[in-house]
Amino acid sequence: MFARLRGDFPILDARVGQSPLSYLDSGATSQKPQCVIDTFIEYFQQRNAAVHRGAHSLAVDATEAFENGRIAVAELVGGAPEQVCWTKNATEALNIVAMGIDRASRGFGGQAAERFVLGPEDSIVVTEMEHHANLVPWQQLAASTGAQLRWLPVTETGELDLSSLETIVDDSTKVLAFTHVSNVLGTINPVERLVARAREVGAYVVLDACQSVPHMPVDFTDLDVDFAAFSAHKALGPTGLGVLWGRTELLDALPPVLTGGSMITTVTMEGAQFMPAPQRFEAGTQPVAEVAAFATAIGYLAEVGLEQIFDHERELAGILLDGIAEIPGIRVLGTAENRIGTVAFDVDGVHAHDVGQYLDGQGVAVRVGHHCAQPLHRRFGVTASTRASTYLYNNAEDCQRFLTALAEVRPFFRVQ
Amino acid sequence: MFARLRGDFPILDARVGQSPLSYLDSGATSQKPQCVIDTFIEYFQQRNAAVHRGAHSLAVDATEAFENGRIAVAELVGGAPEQVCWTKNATEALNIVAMGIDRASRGFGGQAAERFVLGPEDSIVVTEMEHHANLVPWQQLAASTGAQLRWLPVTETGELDLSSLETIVDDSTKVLAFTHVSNVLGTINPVERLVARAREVGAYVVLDACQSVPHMPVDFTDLDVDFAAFSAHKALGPTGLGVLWGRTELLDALPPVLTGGSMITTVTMEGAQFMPAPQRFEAGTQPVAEVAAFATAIGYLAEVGLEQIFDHERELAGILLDGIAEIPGIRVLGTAENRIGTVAFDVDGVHAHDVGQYLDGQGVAVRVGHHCAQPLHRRFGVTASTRASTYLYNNAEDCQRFLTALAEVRPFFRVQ
Amino acid sequence: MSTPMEQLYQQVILDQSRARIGNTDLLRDSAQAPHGSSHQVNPTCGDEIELETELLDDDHLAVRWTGDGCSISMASASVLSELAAENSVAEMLQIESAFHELMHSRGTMEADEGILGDAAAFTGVSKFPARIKCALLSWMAFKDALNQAQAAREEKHHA
Amino acid sequence: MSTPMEQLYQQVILDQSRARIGNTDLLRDSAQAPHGSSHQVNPTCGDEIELETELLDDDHLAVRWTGDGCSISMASASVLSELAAENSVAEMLQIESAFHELMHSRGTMEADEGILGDAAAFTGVSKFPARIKCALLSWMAFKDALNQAQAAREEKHHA
Ligand SMILES: Cc1ncc(COP(=O)(O)O)c(C=O)c1O
Ligand SMILES: Cc1ncc(COP(=O)(O)O)c(C=O)c1O
Repeated sequence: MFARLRGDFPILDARVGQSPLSYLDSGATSQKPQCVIDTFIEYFQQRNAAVHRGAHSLAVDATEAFENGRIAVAELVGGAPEQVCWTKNATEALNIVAMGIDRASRGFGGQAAERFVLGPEDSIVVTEMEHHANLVPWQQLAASTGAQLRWLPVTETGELDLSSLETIVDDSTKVLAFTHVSNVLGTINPVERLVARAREVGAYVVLDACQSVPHMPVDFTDLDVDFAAFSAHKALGPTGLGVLWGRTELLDALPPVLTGGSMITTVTMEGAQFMPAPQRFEAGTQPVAEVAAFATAIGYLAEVGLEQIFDHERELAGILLDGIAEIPGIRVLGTAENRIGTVAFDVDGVHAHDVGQYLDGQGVAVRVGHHCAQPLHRRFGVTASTRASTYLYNNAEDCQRFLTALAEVRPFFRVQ
Repeated sequence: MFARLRGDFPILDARVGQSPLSYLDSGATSQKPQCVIDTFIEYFQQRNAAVHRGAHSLAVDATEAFENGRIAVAELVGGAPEQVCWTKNATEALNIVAMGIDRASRGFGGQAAERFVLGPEDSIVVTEMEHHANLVPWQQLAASTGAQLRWLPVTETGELDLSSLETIVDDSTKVLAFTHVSNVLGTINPVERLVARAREVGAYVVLDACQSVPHMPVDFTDLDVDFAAFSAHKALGPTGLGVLWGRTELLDALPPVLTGGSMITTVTMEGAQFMPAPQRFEAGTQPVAEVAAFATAIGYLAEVGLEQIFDHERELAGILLDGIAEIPGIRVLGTAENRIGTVAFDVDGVHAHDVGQYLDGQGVAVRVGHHCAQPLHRRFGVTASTRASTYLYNNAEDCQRFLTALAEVRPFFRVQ
Repeated sequence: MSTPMEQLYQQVILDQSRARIGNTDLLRDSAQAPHGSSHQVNPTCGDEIELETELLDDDHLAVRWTGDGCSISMASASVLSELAAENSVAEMLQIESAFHELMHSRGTMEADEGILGDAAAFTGVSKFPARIKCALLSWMAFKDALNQAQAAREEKHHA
Repeated sequence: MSTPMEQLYQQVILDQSRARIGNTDLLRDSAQAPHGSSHQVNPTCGDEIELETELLDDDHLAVRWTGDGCSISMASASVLSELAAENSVAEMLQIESAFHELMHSRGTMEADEGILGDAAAFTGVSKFPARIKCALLSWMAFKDALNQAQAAREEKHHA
């Protein structure tokens, strides 16, 4: 099946200079199957209209496409369709939670929002492996409320160091925000253990699911998290769309951040009342075509099977790790057993930018830089790394072409 | 030319039940020419990648498409490409300004942001004809900072009542936010007069350009506003994309709202430094395909000519207004001379929902409801209205079909 | 064959939307019997209804409402009030649930006129997703208000 | 014919990226002559450079820098330092502007080796938009630091 589905992704036929393309940058953004592209065409050619606002037939069609998207997401990650709020990306979703808590702490949202109030005696806990999207918003919240920002450190093998979990997450902790899977190390974190500790101290759990939802079966209800965020573009969907998932009573109580049309019940010149979730977080015209396209992407993922995708990528991860081990002068960042097909590494004597450039010259697309995780790179003593990340459309040949090119890097730059 | 370009919009061939479609709801969202749809296809089939982060060739192509979008917008509305910040919609753009001022008022953004600090002795001025997107964020800012919210009233003819401009906008006024064109009344507001008064008292001017940019030539530099906002989807572009335009030194000083990846320079576990505009407002993965598609839309608009589009729609507005005047029992909301092709009205004895439903039955798509302007509707003593709004692809036949159907409404509902 | 417009706007609906049965001043706290009231808004169009339910005895109730809206929502409130006058509390709950089901049937269901009475005339509405909310607005208010009235009665019993 | 990789990574660049001319401790405020310093970061990869310019006399300057980055950015800082030792202030400004123009030429320009010297080896970089920033990082720092140094000299003259 995996051999066949490559044909569904037109971009994989592209050539880079003389070379065929081996796209190993799905951790940044995934490619799209033709059916997702077709949904865009169909939407704009046949049903484009503003949703939720009109009686006319196009608007009804568009609204249906839009609301069906929520159903598709709920089928993918669990929960009810009303628990699915559309955002522009995962970053906005995480900000909505952090900024909603900030607003609650400043008296917005009335009594219902009191549960979210943070102050100087409280703490927020993140981890040292967070993407900036799940770090900077919490720094801002800490700065605004006076709450203390703490973090769980990362071990040499690229796993969370939970030896001090009980002292870092303590009775002062009101929010525990962490990533399900590291976008650099590929490590899958022990959600159950962390959620259990959060429950002991009564902290809300915010899960960054950007790197898990596209690559493995995930059910937020089973994981028992309070909020979760991910982006459509990393899961075969379009750019411009993310998801904030939450427990209904929490979403309904959280003060909205962006305000405007379609999220209000009554507006006078003096003030406004807000709708319950999901609409309260969906101010203004929404990315409707993108939602329709994402629903198609979810259908595609479901047909292939997330379990199967996970196994397929594990296999590719094995090829990558075994192959890299044979090339001298490469240090892999993160060697956890429990992982996805994302492998970041440092090439002794050659800067990541130069590594990436050389690989690109051979048609191998990887990512270089800090991958929006500067503190994690600092932890490993580097400012930048090179990252190869797989997805369902990659095959052993992609890995082989990557390994062949990687072996040439140090000789090309005359390092031994 | 206008007769010919209809063929560029595939959706206009759709049928509603037995009837051909007359789409008179472009005030809510516009339809897309095939070239814009094609750009999506081309982007996802040939150059999709994360921007600004990688050395590989696809990422370079994607980045180029993304940055060329800024150039296209700057050519459309004036200013330099760096003055163009991408948002999810106009609503987010307006919120960024209001919430940035809120953050400045709470000490974020350091000395550079002091110019934005608001307090209880200050006032914010809006108008009674604002879309909720340009009203509710300012209410929230007023509630947060203690500043007073004031507004310019609307006359019976649907124009701004400027008789008390000098007392409403006074030395306490720090922000004057108003719409260039009313999305309900179609009225074009006297920007020059309002900007002049704002300059006298040293207030920042925020222009809601959602209904002007798609329909007439607009140059924000000539208009001398400080910030402006509009959405791609109302200007032949895709959903999921808006623009915040601003004066560079103001954008660089305004504290960012959403934080995360791609908008920072240095991040440690303890804190983060932000990039200058436009990146400081573009946290996380951006709507890149949408930007590429919007650049195509702007090219299309430029080719037709905004001046020509304006004249064409004025002609249609004339047909609509003259025709409605002959139908008994219809009250037009807003009869300003200086207007675009947007006409809202109340049908005596028939609720707007029923009017819209009947017109839809005849293939005429219009909008019903409060059009996200509840206070304005209250001003005219109604809770809802019916709105017909034109765009470059509409023709006299659309208007005629609308008028014929409208004349049948009161008889159908047995009102005389 | 009737047009979709005529199926939607049945004569009953046009008549009831003008009749507005039950559209009278609310009693609010001056009501004698256990009562409840509910305010519902359709955020799309700003249509609103405030509806009051009074439990006259264990089996009967009175409904009053004020509000403003389209013909579907006004007719629906009117029919609801008419039915409330003719049916027991238990029957009204049955009607409410049958009506709810009918509205979400997307035009695939035959209305049971025996249960629904005049409310069967709304069958055509279920084919118009944007209008279902209009038809349900008063019924949502009714269910909410009735819950409150029943809670008030419980309290009285226990006091 | 050389491959695009070989055009990008000229021998001069590989050599200079290892030579790192001018990469020494900064003097900071212990510098004698009018001086300025600038810290530039490439936010994409976290590469950074801190570069100091000292105006030895009206015509000559010294450049020192610390930093970490890819071979393009390190080679560029190295070549810059080498050129600074061999050229006058006016010449350096001319080189800076020629280099800036070359980098934005998208590979359509012939480098003027007479002006640019070893910096001409970066011609291939202009075909790689993602790497232009790397090549310009030290030059941005240089321009900024030189401005400061000149301002400091002005102040001294007027004091
Ligand atoms: C005048 C005006 N302002 C603001 C908006 C909000 O735009 P968007 O919904 O695209 O954010 C609209 C359109 O809905 C509008 O017409
Ligand atoms: C772990 C993780 N969190 C958050 C993000 C941010 O997602 P987005 O850029 O789509 O907002 C990403 C991807 O960039 C990620 O990998």
